[in-house]
Amino acid sequence: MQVNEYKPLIVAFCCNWCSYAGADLAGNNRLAYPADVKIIRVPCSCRVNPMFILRAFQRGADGVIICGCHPGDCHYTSGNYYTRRRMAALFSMLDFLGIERERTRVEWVSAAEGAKFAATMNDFAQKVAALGENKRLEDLRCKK
Amino acid sequence: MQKITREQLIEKASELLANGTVSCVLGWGAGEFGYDVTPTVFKTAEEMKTGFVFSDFCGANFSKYLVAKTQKTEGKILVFLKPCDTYSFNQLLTEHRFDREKVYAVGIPCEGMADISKIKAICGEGISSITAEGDTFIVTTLYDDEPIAIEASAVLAERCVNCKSKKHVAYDELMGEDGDVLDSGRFDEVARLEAMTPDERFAFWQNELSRCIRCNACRDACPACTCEKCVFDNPKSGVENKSPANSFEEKLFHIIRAFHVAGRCTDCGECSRVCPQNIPLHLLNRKFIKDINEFYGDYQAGAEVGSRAPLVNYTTADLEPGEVFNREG
Amino acid sequence: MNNANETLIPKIGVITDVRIDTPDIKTFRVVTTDGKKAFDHKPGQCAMLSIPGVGEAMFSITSSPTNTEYMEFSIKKCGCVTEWLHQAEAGQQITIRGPYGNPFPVDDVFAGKNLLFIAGGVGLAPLRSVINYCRHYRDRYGDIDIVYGSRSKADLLDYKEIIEEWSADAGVRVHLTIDNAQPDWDGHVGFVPNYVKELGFDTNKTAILCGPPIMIKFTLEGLIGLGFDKTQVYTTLELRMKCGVGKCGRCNVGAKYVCKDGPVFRCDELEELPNEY
Amino acid sequence: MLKCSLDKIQNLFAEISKSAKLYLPVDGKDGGASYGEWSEGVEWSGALNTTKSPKDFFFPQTEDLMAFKTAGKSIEIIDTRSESEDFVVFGVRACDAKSFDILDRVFLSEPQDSFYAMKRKHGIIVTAACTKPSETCFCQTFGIDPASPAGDISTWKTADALYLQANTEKGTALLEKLGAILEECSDDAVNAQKEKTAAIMQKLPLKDLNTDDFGGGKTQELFNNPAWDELSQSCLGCGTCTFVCPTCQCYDIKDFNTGNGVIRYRCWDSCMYSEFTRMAHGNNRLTQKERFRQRFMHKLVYYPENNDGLFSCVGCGRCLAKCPISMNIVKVMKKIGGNKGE
Repeated sequence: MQVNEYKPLIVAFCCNWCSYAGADLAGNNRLAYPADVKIIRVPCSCRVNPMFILRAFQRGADGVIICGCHPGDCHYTSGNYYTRRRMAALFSMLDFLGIERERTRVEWVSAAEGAKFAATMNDFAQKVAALGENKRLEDLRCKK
Repeated sequence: MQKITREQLIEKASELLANGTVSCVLGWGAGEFGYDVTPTVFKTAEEMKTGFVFSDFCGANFSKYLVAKTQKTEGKILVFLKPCDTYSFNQLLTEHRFDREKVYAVGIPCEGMADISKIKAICGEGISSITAEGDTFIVTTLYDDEPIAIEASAVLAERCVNCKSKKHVAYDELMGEDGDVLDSGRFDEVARLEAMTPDERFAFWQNELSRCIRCNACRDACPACTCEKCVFDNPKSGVENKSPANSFEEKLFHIIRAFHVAGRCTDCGECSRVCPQNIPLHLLNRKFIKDINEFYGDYQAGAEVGSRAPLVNYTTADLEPGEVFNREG
Repeated sequence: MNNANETLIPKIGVITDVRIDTPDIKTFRVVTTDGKKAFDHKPGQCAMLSIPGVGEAMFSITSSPTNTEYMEFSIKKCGCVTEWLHQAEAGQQITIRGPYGNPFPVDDVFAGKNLLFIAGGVGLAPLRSVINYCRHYRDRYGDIDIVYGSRSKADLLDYKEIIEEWSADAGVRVHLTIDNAQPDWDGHVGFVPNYVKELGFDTNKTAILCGPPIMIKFTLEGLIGLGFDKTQVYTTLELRMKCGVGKCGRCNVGAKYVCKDGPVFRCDELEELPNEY
Repeated sequence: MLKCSLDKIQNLFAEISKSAKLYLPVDGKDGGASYGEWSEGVEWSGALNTTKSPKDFFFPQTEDLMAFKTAGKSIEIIDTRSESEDFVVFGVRACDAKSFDILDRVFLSEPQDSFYAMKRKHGIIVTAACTKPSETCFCQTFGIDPASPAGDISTWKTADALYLQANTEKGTALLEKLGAILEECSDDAVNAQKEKTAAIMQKLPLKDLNTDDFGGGKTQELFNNPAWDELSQSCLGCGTCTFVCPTCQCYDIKDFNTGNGVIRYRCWDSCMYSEFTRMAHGNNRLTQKERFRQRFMHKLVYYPENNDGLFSCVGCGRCLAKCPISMNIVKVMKKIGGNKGE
């Protein structure tokens, strides 16, 4: 019997100034992380509107992670502080609705932290894979 | 039962209309059955004598109407505000949604409003009359020979059962005595849900939200939803949809709506009051309020004019999103 | 079941040619996938065009019914669907359904009459179908006057056709006007309603009006001033539509549905409708 | 007249559901009733009516019309319609049964709407007479007798039995299948119930509301009535009245891009919404007053003008119960019609 290994689809919103460069560094250093992590570059982690996250789930993401500069290092001074508050509230709300809390995460990854980026993605992908497909925030029409 | 009477309010309004302080009165208009009250603008004392009511069914929060009415009206508008309405009033002022100079706010005490559906659950359809006597409603119906007596406390609207405050936070004039901020159990239901397993919570919300017909009443009645153009009305937003096609769209709308008012919601409970499908929408808002209180310190939207809403604020030592869950153990 | 006719399900159309008329108006030539005209129509009728994923919208058919090979649509860029169409190239498939609405009464009421066409801007699009129909059956109609105005010379729709074909026809008089003077324009300058008054037409004509609501309002007043009766004036309305068959309720004005009972109305019929169009 | 004793009603439901899906009003956790599919143990709600009307069965809140596949410049249209199966809607009240006639005139008039027609063809409507109308009921204003509901089969529930009578071929065919559970009986119990209900109807607070001031041809007279300003002044512009209304039938057609193709679907729409008539070049109903007026003028003037005087309201009272600000068609009729109903 053939076993189809389930690979989760992960959307990673990465800030242009730190995390996207961090992802680049991970690539340059040939650090492996799952190919199913789709990176979307945003000017700042604070650009991520809650709607983006829900849309990612709608279109088939199994997990969504937001990566930004470390608090205090935001290119725009304070963007990631707002992200921190917003996402704390939003993720708590998603959890309140019964959506698995392991499917969402915020991580601070600087441009120098290629290794952290790869490790974060590996860990996140593993946790999401353990949960299986996203069933609770799915739009069935998109699965056809 | 309300301590203040219709006659006292008419007298106050007549006086303010007569001395030119205000040019009109935003009040509750009588309906067909004694419990169906419509927000109405009264221009004269005579109009009020025939059409104005104040009863245990005057739940509508007038604050939001001020946004439109103050733009259209010459002179000041007299508005009667219950304690919970004053929080919305302040929040709208904080957001510069209307001109304070155009409003004359009279704070009135509130003993909690009744929920007609709770009354009907007890005595059925076919209500002929409802009269308040002390702490009891005397209800006559088409089908019962004897009037039915109902304890007012048994049919109190959900939001009034967990009233957060009897204190008026804004007024030009106060009628009756001011109350205090109450130590309500308004987060108990949220806590009960939090204690459930994720599967149970999911099942709970799936069942509740699946009834949504997307009539937008929750949004349109909400004093915090005063955007000129809502994202859900914008065809270019990609989420403009009239009816939820499936459970995803039901969740999308309610999560985003609750998020858009998070930190600004005063917990007035209008969303749940107006929902034709009786979805407990206020629980979503209360979850945000409870979280914000726990994460960033107690904050009551509308308690004072000019306060900065928590989600448009930060400190460098804020909790990390990941810690939100670890905290709970 | 799948054989059952359903009006909401369209046919596939192919854009075979795109002509740039003015800076914001293009004319699209549409046929079915087998190269034929999608359906027969009468002058003044409309069709629903759509691009899957973008939306569906109602457009008047600009080409004359006497053209049996294809249909043309002159479309101004002003919303989602039209913006998308404007970037489409020849060969692009779209969907098409129709025809919808009532046509101009070209074969009965207009027969034997002198006709006065008055159009503003893209309002010429629905009239072009009627004008060309009447030119095709030239002997059925009396004199034809065409008053057409737009913002500038560049904004005049079908300018080449107007100058080369319409103006050349016997018994057809074309009166062009633009809103503001410009160096390469030696014709009339001014708004259409005023121009109509200046031209001072006889009332032995049937007038057909189309243009922006404000132009229609003032031109109608002008015509009445010249002695025209409202029963002599026809116009065509435009409201938001979705179904095209009088069911979705969007274009309902009074007891009429513009998609089904219009879009062509005689001005005295309009008077009976509430002023909501 | 046939009857089924109430203690066998679950057997009746079981028998019906052998040949067709059976839907009936069931009590929800929120206190309201809604239509649900019957399966063993599901009880018929005792509520007067459901929060949402049964128009959903024929004109669903959202409904796929077709699908598209696009590739480069080409488009493929996929007809997603399929033959639906027979289903029974049980426990429909007289007002809602009448609403199907009103919807029929829209959707079944030429050109027929095949989506609606298909469901109508396969739907069997079993109505239930009212015995305890609410104060918000005013079906008699529109000539509806709640004690004699229409539908394919009419039923009357008494203390101990359910009485059934077929009105159409579809209904007769269904009753024949249920033969074993039903027994022949006289009309006496039903007639007694009808009389009792008729007496109650005379006690309803809205019994004197009438339509004398409305109907086709009254557009100019009513459209410019100054009372529209006052009536609409606190309308929130939500769609509650429209969506709970059994006769509101406006819809929107929208496309949804799934990522693999496009689904074109239709969904309920409301003339109360600000963007209902918004076009690229403007909006012909700019304020809530105009939108509010449109809804009531359509029900009370425009629709009857096009449909032989039939009003597009059945007096079910849902909007009276559900409007967030308690503004409704009764208040409109009393004010605009100058009819105080006293």
